Amino acid sequence: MQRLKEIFTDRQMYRAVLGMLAFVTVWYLLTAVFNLPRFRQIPNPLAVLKEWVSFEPVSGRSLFTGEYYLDIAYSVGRTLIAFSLATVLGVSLGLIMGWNRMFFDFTFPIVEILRPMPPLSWIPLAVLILPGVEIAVIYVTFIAAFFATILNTLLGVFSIDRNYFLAAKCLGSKPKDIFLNVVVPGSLPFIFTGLQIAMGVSWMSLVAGEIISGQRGLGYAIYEGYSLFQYDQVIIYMFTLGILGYISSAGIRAVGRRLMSWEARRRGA
Amino acid sequence: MTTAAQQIQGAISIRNVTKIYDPEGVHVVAMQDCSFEIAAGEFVAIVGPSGCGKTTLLNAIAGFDTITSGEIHLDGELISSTRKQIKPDVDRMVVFQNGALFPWKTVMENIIYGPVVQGRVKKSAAAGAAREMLSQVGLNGIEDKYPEELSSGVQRRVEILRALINQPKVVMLDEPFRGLDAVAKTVMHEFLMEVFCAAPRTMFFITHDLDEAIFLGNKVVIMTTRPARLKKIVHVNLPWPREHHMLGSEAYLELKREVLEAVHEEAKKAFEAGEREMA
Amino acid sequence: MSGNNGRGITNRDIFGEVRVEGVTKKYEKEGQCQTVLEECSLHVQRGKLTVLMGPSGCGKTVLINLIAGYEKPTAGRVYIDDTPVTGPGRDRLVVFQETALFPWMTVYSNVTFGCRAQGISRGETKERAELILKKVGLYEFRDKYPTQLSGGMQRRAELARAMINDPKIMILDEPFRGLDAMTRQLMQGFYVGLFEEIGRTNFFVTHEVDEAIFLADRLVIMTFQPGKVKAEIDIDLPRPRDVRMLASARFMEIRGQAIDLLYEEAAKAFSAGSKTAYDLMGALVAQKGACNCLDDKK
Amino acid sequence: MKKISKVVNVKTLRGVVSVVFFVALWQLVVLVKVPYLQNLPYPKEVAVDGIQAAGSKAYWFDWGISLMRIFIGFIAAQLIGIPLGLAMGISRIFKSYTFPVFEILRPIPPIAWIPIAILFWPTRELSIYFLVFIGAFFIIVINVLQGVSNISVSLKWAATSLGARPKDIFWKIMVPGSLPSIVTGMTVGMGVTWNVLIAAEMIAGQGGLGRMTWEAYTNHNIPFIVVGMVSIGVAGYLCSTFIRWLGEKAMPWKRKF
Repeated sequence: MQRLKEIFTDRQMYRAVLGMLAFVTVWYLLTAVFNLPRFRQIPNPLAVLKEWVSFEPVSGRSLFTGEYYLDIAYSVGRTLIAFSLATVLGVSLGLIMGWNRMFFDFTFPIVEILRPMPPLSWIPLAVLILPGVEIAVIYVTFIAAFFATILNTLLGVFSIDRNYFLAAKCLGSKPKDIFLNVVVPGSLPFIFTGLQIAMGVSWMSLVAGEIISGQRGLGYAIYEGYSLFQYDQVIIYMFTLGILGYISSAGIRAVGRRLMSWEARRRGA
Repeated sequence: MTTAAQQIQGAISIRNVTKIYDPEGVHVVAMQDCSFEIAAGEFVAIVGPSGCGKTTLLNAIAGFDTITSGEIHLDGELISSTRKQIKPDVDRMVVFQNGALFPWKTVMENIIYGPVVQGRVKKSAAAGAAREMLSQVGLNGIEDKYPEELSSGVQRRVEILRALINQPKVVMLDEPFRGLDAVAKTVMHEFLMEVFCAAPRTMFFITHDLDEAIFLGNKVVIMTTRPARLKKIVHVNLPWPREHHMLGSEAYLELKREVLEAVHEEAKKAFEAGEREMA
Repeated sequence: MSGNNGRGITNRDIFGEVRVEGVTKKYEKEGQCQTVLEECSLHVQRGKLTVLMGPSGCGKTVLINLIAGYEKPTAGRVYIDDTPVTGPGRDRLVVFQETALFPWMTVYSNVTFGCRAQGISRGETKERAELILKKVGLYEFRDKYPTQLSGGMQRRAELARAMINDPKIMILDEPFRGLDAMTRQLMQGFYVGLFEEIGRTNFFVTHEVDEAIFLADRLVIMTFQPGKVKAEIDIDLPRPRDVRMLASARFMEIRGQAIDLLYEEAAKAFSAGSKTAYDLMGALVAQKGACNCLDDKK
Repeated sequence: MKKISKVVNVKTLRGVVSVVFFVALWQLVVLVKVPYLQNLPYPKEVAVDGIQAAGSKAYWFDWGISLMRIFIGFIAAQLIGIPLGLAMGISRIFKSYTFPVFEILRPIPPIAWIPIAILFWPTRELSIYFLVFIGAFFIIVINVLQGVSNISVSLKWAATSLGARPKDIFWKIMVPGSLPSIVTGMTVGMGVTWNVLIAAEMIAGQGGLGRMTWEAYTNHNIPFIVVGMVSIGVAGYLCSTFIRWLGEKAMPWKRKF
């Protein structure tokens, strides 16, 4: 039986590898072999890979240079600051809004007015008003994550079955107990969905912010690579961003599983 | 159980209760002029068509919702009226229709939640009491499980224990065994009977299952279709503890026929009314 | 109820019969082999209402999928009127658990889906649909979407969608599950009335004892994993059935008998470690009462 | 009378109060010169600039350009993404070949595609369409894929029993069954798309609301930056509302009574 299972999963793997190989081959053929007009400018996968692992990269950035990791550190640092701020503020505001009807009625219209503005439209204002471009970039990243978190937290509180509130009341809880024992754990699943989404938009806004404001980091490096004709560097950094995005959302999932062991165990059961 | 009647509290008096939802808008009369008495330590089964307002009555007694007119007294004390609504209190415990064990707390955390949050006892003392309760009913070894890891039958029993540990005067159960299969239900009946006989207290038991109502109840209260009024009270004079062979007895069948007829009449009315409403 | 339907066709042509012969069904999941059905044999008689009962997880739904042709048995055969089943067919229609009405179609489109798929003329489709919709009391609701109907109406719409095709065999997989007890009882009355009027071979699966006995000509009880037939009981309550029979001595007698059989299976399920059964036996061990009262009955 | 009392209830009153309070706070912040925020324009300045802009042709021209870019990129994403998602949802084999590649490209933020887009497409305009496309494409595919796999088996079985051919199953079960997810995907995609468009216009565009805001920035015209932001917000909101409306039209069965 074990073998049957292996064959099955193996077939999945084998198709996945084949699919990816096909993708890389087509990319290679289009860019390097056929010499087609528009594709010519695009670096081919082999060149990109060579550059990525080279000890003496043309662009000065590869897996073996400090520059590469410095760029990563800048971007990761900004995302971390903005994202943690958005999580703390967004989750607590969302919880209170969901819990207290009056607070909700007063604050929700403001959220609804500010929310439709894409985070990136804040860039010019943020750069002009805030002290320093660095803070402006972090602010734009923050704003993106903030609204996603607040809205999902709200949804989470509203999704809690009314019976849990009644049961807690009838067992003699005071409002504080209800908040800690029902509102917070009950909305956790939605909060984590919100954080996942927030992470996605954060990275996107960060890249745009770095490109537009010209602050060091992955986004800037991508644009710099473009202006200096280091097209390999552009592709390398795109994939680096993809990997970082994937790792960060996997991290959130892992934390979520830890905090919501009841959900994980149910699925396991 | 009658010997203990003196200490038992929890007599409920429901007087001319009317409940209208959204009086200015849709104006749904859920209950109209409903009155009846529940003696202390009595097991009352409430049956009636779905959506007839049984849960409305439960919410009023539990203090979850106000009523439009009338009064409800518990041991002579006013607990719900138009003028004054008394908040839910720990002397009345509710077991909910779809189950309201907190999914994010383990069985143990769920059971001791009440005593700890009320500040009555220390966590460790409550845990000891909870463990004892669980082992009394043969549910050892599930303390650290989350509710959703358990079958719905066990979940239901844990929820009943979570109510009982608070020593309430009244336990209200809103269709607690809905969705369980016949065999699981029989087990649940045995369980409920055992805890009831061990420490009789007022039970307010809403159900749709007539066998269950007669088998467990001192009396069966039949409600009319919406607006809910009292249709009939059937007193069940079977001896306690109830046993399964009673289900075939002539006395039982006679009771069942009586209840069945009354309920079926109301159910048909409710069904036709529902159909008209949809159209 | 007999073959006299004015079209001069014999009973045999409109009512089918099902024979399940020595069927075994195994599943492989995460490297483990699970035998759901083993050497299961069953006969659903022509023009009769056969009800199948068993503990959860005994393979009732799998058996239905095999008869309907959605899945294939690992060993053994399923015959419809002596023809082996190879795939789904219009001669057997299934009414599913919960509901399988297409939410994006109106009641009318749902009911006529089969006719349209088979290319029956518009006029005839309309005629048949109107007849059947009136019969189930949904004619005024034909332009509503399923979500706009009550639970009971949805079930009737689903019955209508199956019946309009005149299947030789109707298969119902816990069709009234999820309805509240009162509506459920009314639906049972409604359904049994339709059966008594039209006849047709019906195969009905449920886990409600009362429902099973109230409806059935013949009650089949299955064992817990691996599933096979444990007992068959002929229900000799007179037809037409009436709710009052629920309070008859004969009904309560059969009910006790059925519960005893089911209890045995639940006990077996417990020793197999089933989650559902754990609670039965946990209680059984602690509560001598339950054991005693069972023994009393035997 | 009743209708009025329904509209003017405590909730709307609180809403109005909160908006008024927000504007007042804004005014106050500038008036008392809170550090940094003092650089904000007064609400009145923004209002005046906004009204002025609304009277000019150039302003509406920018609206038109942005809307057209959204429209083209977004439609292209749906036209390619929906069939791809359906195919991946229906054929497991197809999915096991393509999904991994898809999963590698998906986490790359759409804006990181800007240089490659400019490099590849012959005109700036085309590269903006492409970026808008990327913004909506991955989201719609993922949503359609989920939508298809969430369709209950019993619906497919029921249809087969009733005599439906594979063609019927596809058109009458799979397509309408995944429609709710398609609409969700489109709504989410629309939000991301506006974000991408604004960045793309600021970086590479000629004309459009994003560019307009950017030019206000280079001219240090802060009130007009705010006008731009509000315009973008309104445009994005209108687009999402339109999609929701479309969804309601396309799914009458989701309406309750």
